[in-house]
Amino acid sequence: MSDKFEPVIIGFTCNWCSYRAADMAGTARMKYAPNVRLIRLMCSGRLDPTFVLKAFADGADGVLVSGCHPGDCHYVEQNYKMLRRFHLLIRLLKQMGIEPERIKLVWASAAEGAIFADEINKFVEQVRALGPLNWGASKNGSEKVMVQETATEVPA
Amino acid sequence: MTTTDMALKTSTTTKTSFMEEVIAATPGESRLNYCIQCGTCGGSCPSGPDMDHTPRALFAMIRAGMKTEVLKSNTPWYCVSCYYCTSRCPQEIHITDIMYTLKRMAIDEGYFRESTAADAPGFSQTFIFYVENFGRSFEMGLATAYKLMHHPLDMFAVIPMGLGMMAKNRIDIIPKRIKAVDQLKSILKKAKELEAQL
Amino acid sequence: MENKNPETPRIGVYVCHCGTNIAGTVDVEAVAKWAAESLKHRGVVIARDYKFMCSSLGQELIQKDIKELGLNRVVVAACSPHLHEATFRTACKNAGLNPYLCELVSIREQCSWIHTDKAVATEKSKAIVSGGVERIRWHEPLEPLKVPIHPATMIVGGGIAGIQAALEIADAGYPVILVEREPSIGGHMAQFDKTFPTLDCSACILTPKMVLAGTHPNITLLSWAEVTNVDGYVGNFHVTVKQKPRYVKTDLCTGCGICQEKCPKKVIDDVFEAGLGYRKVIYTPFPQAVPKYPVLDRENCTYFQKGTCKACEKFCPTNAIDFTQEEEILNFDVGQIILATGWELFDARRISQYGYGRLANVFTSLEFERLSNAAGPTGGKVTLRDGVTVPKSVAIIHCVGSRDKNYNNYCSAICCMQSLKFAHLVHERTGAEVYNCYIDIRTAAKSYDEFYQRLLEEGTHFIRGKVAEITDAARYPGEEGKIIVQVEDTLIGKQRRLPVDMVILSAGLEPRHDHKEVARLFGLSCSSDGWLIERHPKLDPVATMTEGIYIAGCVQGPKDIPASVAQGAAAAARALGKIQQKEVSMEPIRATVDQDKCSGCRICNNLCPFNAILFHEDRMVSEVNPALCQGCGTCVAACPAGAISGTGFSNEQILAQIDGLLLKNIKTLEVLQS
Amino acid sequence: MKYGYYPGCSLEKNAASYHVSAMAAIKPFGVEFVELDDWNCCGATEYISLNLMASYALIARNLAIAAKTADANQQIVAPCSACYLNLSKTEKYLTESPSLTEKVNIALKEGGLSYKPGNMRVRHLLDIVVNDIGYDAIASKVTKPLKGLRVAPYYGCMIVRPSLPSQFDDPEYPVTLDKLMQVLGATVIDYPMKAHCCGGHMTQISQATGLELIRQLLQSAADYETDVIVTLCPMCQLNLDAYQSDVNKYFKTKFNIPILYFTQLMGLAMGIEARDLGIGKEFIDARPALAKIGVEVPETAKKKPSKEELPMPKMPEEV
Repeated sequence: MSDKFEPVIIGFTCNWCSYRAADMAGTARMKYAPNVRLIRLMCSGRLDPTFVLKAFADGADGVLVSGCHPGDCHYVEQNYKMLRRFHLLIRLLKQMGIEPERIKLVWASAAEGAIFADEINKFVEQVRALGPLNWGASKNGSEKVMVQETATEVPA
Repeated sequence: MTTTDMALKTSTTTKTSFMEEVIAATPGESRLNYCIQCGTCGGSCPSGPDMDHTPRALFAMIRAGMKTEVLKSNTPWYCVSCYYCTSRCPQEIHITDIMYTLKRMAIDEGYFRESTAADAPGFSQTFIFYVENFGRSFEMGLATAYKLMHHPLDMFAVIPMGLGMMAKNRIDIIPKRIKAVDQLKSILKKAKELEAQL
Repeated sequence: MENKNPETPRIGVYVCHCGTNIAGTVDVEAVAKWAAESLKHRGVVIARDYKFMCSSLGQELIQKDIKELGLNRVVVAACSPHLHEATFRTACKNAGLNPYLCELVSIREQCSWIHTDKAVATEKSKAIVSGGVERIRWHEPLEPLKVPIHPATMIVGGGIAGIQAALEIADAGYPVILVEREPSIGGHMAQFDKTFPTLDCSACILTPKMVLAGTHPNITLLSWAEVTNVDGYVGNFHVTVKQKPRYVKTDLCTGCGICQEKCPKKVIDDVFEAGLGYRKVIYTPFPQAVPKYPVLDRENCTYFQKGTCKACEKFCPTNAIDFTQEEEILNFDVGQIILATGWELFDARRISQYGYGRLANVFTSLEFERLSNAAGPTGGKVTLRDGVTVPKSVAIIHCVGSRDKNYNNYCSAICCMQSLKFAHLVHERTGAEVYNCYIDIRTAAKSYDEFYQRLLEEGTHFIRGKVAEITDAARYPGEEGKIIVQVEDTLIGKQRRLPVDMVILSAGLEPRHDHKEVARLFGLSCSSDGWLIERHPKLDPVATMTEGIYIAGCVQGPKDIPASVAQGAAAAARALGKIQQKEVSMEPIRATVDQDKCSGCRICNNLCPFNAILFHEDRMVSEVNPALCQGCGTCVAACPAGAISGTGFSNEQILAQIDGLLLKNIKTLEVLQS
Repeated sequence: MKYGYYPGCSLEKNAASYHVSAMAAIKPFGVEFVELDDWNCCGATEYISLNLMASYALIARNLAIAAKTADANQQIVAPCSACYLNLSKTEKYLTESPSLTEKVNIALKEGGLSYKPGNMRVRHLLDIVVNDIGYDAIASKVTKPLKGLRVAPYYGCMIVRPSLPSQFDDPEYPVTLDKLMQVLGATVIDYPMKAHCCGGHMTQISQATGLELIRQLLQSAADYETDVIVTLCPMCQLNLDAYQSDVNKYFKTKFNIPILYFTQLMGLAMGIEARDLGIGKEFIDARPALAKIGVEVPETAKKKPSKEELPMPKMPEEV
C-alpha cells in the first residue's frame, strides 16, 4: 500500500438495481477501488439525509448514493423523491462546510456493473483529491446534534 | 478508463490500437467502437460506388489494425460531407467526423500520396493557403493554382467556366483580404502548435 | 448509541471461505478472529470460519451454536444476500431462531471478487462484518404477514397470452374475468395468415381457443371494455372496468350479421385490417370474432351524425339494436391480476428515407399479414396497392425501427422469422424474386434455423446490409417505374441498388402508446424502452414488483407466439399457486406509524405510490396499511416527526450499520480505554 | 429583430445575387442583419481535413466576434449551408467539450480574443425566414404569386444533417422550403432527391463522381418536369448551375434547368424587380422559366462568351 490518502466512503444502494449492479460487478470480477463500503436499503427513497450526515460525522470522507435509473424504480418513482431530497441535501452540506463533491449520485441498473465500478473509481479519485474530511473529529462531540433533527421533506 | 476501454486494451498486443488512435484524434464522442457492420453508411454514401472501401469496410479494417491500407484508401477523400451516414447510423457513430480524422492522419503520415485520390489534399491545401493568408477563400486562385499543380492538362478545360464566371461577374480576380490578417495568423499559428502537441 | 432492546445480544459471526472465492483474497481466519476479539464487547459470543457456510455442514454449525451457546443473533459473512439470505434465515428458523434475526453480509461480490490486495480486502471485510454486527443488534423478531386470497383473477388483454392464461385458470376451476379493449379477443395473432416456423394457419389454431374462452363457464368475457381503476393489494384487488356502449343488446343479438350487411357506410379499418381494408360502421372485426356481437362505431355512424339512417335497427330480426345504450361502470373484486396488453407496430413513417406513406408499394409487416391473409382485403392474393398487379420482385427489409439508436435500441425478436415467413409466402403466392436485407439473421429457437435453411433452398436472395434508403428516383436504365432499395451488400463491400415492385418493412414491436398510463394504473414500472419490468429477468419473468400482479406476452418485451403462450401459462400457474394457498405470506418489511408521534402533517400521504398510507381525519393521524405497503421506506425517510419506522430497515439499524462500517464501535472503545 | 450576419466568402462575389436578394427579401419585415466585423472564412470542409485545432480556432474567431457584437443578440445568421454547419457544429462541440474550448481559447488569446460557448444560436437564413418571419407574414406580402411555376425545392445536405441543436427540419424529408414555395404561390414538386448531395467538392477531386451526383439530381427534378430548382446554398447553386453544361457534355443529356436562390423567388413574389434580386447571373438562363409567371428580366450584355473573347473588366458592386 502506498502512502497516498485512502478515503473511506459509505455507499447507499437500493435493493433492486444498484445493489445488484454491485453484485454484477462482483460476479464479473471487475476490479475497482476498495474504499467504498455499501449499505443496502430497500429503495434509494429510503435515504434519510440523516444517514449521510451520520456517515460524515462518523468519519466517512465521502458518501455515494445510488438507485435505479429514473423511470426504472421498482417502487414506481421513489428514486425521484430521493433526487429531490438529494439536491436539498447538497445545499445543506454546503452550509455545513462540506464540499458538495464529497457526495455523489449514481444511477445504475442491475445490468450496469461496469458503470457502477467505473463511477466508484472516479468518485474515489474525486474524494482522494479533496483530502480527508475529519468532520466528526473537528466537531468533536457535536455529532449528536445533527442526528434525527435534520430530516425534512418538501411536499410534492 | 471504462471497462470497454479495458477490454480493447487487453485484446490487442500493441500498446495503443489503431482504433484507439482514431478515436482519440476525433473530437467529441465518435462511438467508432460501437460499429455493428450493418452497412447503413456504405448504402447511404453518394460517392460509395467510387470508393475503394465503403466506410463500413474501412471501420472493420481500422479494427483489424490495417493502418496502412486504411490511410491509403481514397474513401475519406471521396466523402462529400453530406452527413447521411452520420444521421442514419443506428449506432450514432460520427462517421463524417471520423473521415476528417482519417484525412488528417493520411496527410500527417504521408500515406495519401499512394491513394487513388492523391490530389485531393492538394485541393484542401490550396484552399487553405488563401484562407490562412488572406482570411478569405479565393475561387479564382483555387481553381488556377490547384489545376495548374495537379491537373495542368485540365487547365484548358476549366478556362471556359472561368471566363463564364467572369462574364457573369461571379469571380474575383484578386483575393479579398480581412483587416486583421496578422491577428488571424497568430491565432492559427498557436492552434497548429497545440495540434502538434496532441 | 445504546441498544434499547431488552434482550442482551448474543451474536454468532460466521465467515465463509467459499472455497477460494473469498479465502483467496480475504484472510478469513483473521476476520473471524478479529470479530471474536474486537467485537466481543458488542455481543459477539462466537466467530467461526468455514469452507462453505452454505453447505449443510456449515448450516449445522450455526444451528449447533444457536442451541448450545444460546445465540440470539447471527451474522454470516459470505456471498450476496440475493443469493443465500433465504438459506441462512431458514437454517436459523429450523434451529428455533426467528429468521429475521439473521443477517447476511457480502464479502464476496462486495469485496473478494472486486479487489486484489489481500490486506486491504481483509480490512474491508472486517468493516463489513462490524457493520453487520452493529445492525443485527437492532433486529427484532418478525412474522410474515398473512393475507387471504380472493379466488378470482382478472386478465387484461385478450390476445394469445391473455387467452392462454384465462383458459389455464378457468380449466383449473377458478373464476376469470377477461377484459379486452377491442370488440373481439384474438389480438394480433388473429390478423395473421400463417405462423412460423410450421406455417400453421393462424386462425385454425387460434379460433378454437377463442371459442373456448368465449364459452367457458368460469370465464366472464368483457370485450369493448377497459380497466379504469385498480385499488387494493394482493388477494384483495378492487378493479373498476368501463364497458363501452356497443349499441347492441347482447342478450338479444344472435350474431347473424344482417346489420353489418345492411349498414350503408364503409370506413377504413385501421385496427384489424391495419388500414389496408374497410369495415362497416356496425361491425365485428372478423367473421370468427369472439364474442360474436357487433359494435357500432358511434363516431362514424350516420344516425349519430345526422339523426337519420337506422338501417341496422330496421333490419335486425331480434330488435337488438339500442341507440340509447350508455357507458357502464362495472366493479370487480379479484385476488390477482394478469396483464397481457401486448404491443403496437413501430410507425414506419418515422423513417422517412424508407418512403412509407409516400411510395404506394411500400408496405408494413402488418399490412402484408392482411394482404396475404385468405380472409384479407385481397382474399390472400399478394398484389401491389392497386389491388391487381402481382409483383415480380419484392424486397423485405429487416430491423425497421429496431436495433437503431435513432428509434428503438432493442431487437424486436420476431422480425427475422416473420421476414422469412413473408419471403416464403411471396414465393409461394407470386413466384417473385425475393430479396431479404438483414443485419443479422436471428433464428434462435426450436425449428427456426431449419426454416431459414428452407428459405435458402427456395432461392431467396439474402443481402447482408441495413437498407440505407428506398426511393423512386430512377438513376440507371431498368429502374424506371420501380422502387429502388439502396443498400450496401456488406459481404461484398459494394453499394447495390435493387429495383423492385414491392417493399415490405418488417417494422419492430413497440410498447402500447399508453404503456405509461397502464403502468401507473396497476402500480408497475416500465423500462426506458417502455416494456413492463418483471420481478427478475431470468428467475421470475412473469411476476412484478407488485405482489399479485403478473405480466405475460409482449407487454413484458417483444416475443413470438410460443413464448407468449408459455408466459400466459406461467402467469396462470403463479396465480393458481397463490389461489391454492388460500392466503399469502408477505415479507414483513413494512412501514408503521407511531400514532403518538404523528403530527398529522400528511407529508407522507402523497409520497406513497401504492396509496398505502391512510389519513384518519377524525384523529388527524396517518396509518400505513401493511398489506399495501411494499416497504420502500420513502415515507420513513420523509417523516419530519420521526413517527414512521420501517421494520427490517429501521433508522436504528442503518445508523448502527454506519457506525459499524466506520468501526466507530471499536474507536469509541479505544477512546474510552485510553 | 436584429441578428449577427455572417455572409461567408461565396456571397461576396460568386453568390452575390444570393446576398442581394436576401437583403431585399427580408427588408419589408423589419428584420435587420448586422454584418460581423472583419469575419473570416469558415474553412468549408477543407480545413478540418488538414488541421483540427486550426479549423476550430478559425471558426471560433468568428463566434468570438459575434459574441462581442452587441447588435447580434447572440444569434448568427448564415445563408451558406457550409458556413452554417461549421459555425453550428463548432458551437456544439465547444459546448460539449471543455478541453477543446480550453485549447481553442489558448489559440484565440494570441489574437486577443476569447470565447465562452453555450449561448450562441447559429441559424440558417431559411430558418429565420420560415420560423421568425413566418409563413403568414410572408403570405401577406405576396403581390405577384408564382402561379404556374413548377419549382423543385432543393435543400442539399448541410442544413438538415447531422442533427445539430440548431436543426429546424427533418434530416431525410425536409418540408420548410416546400411550404415557403407554396406560400409564394408556386407549384411545388415533391421529388425524392431534395435532400441529396450536390456533389460538394467532388467536381474538383473526382470529376466523374461529382458530375454523376449532379446528374442524378437534375434527372430527378427533370423527371418531375420542373421549371426551376430553388436552392439555399451557394455551393449547391454553383454545382448545379455552372456544371450543368459539363454534365450534358459528359452524359450526353439535355438538361436546361435554371437554378435560383429561394430569396430570389421570394423577392419576385413580393413584387421586387428581377434586376434588384441579382437575377441574370445564372449560367442557365432563367428567363424562359420566369416568363411563365410574367417576369421580365432585362437583357444582360452577353449571353454566351466565345473562346476568343477577352475577360470583362471588374464591375462595380451591385446595389
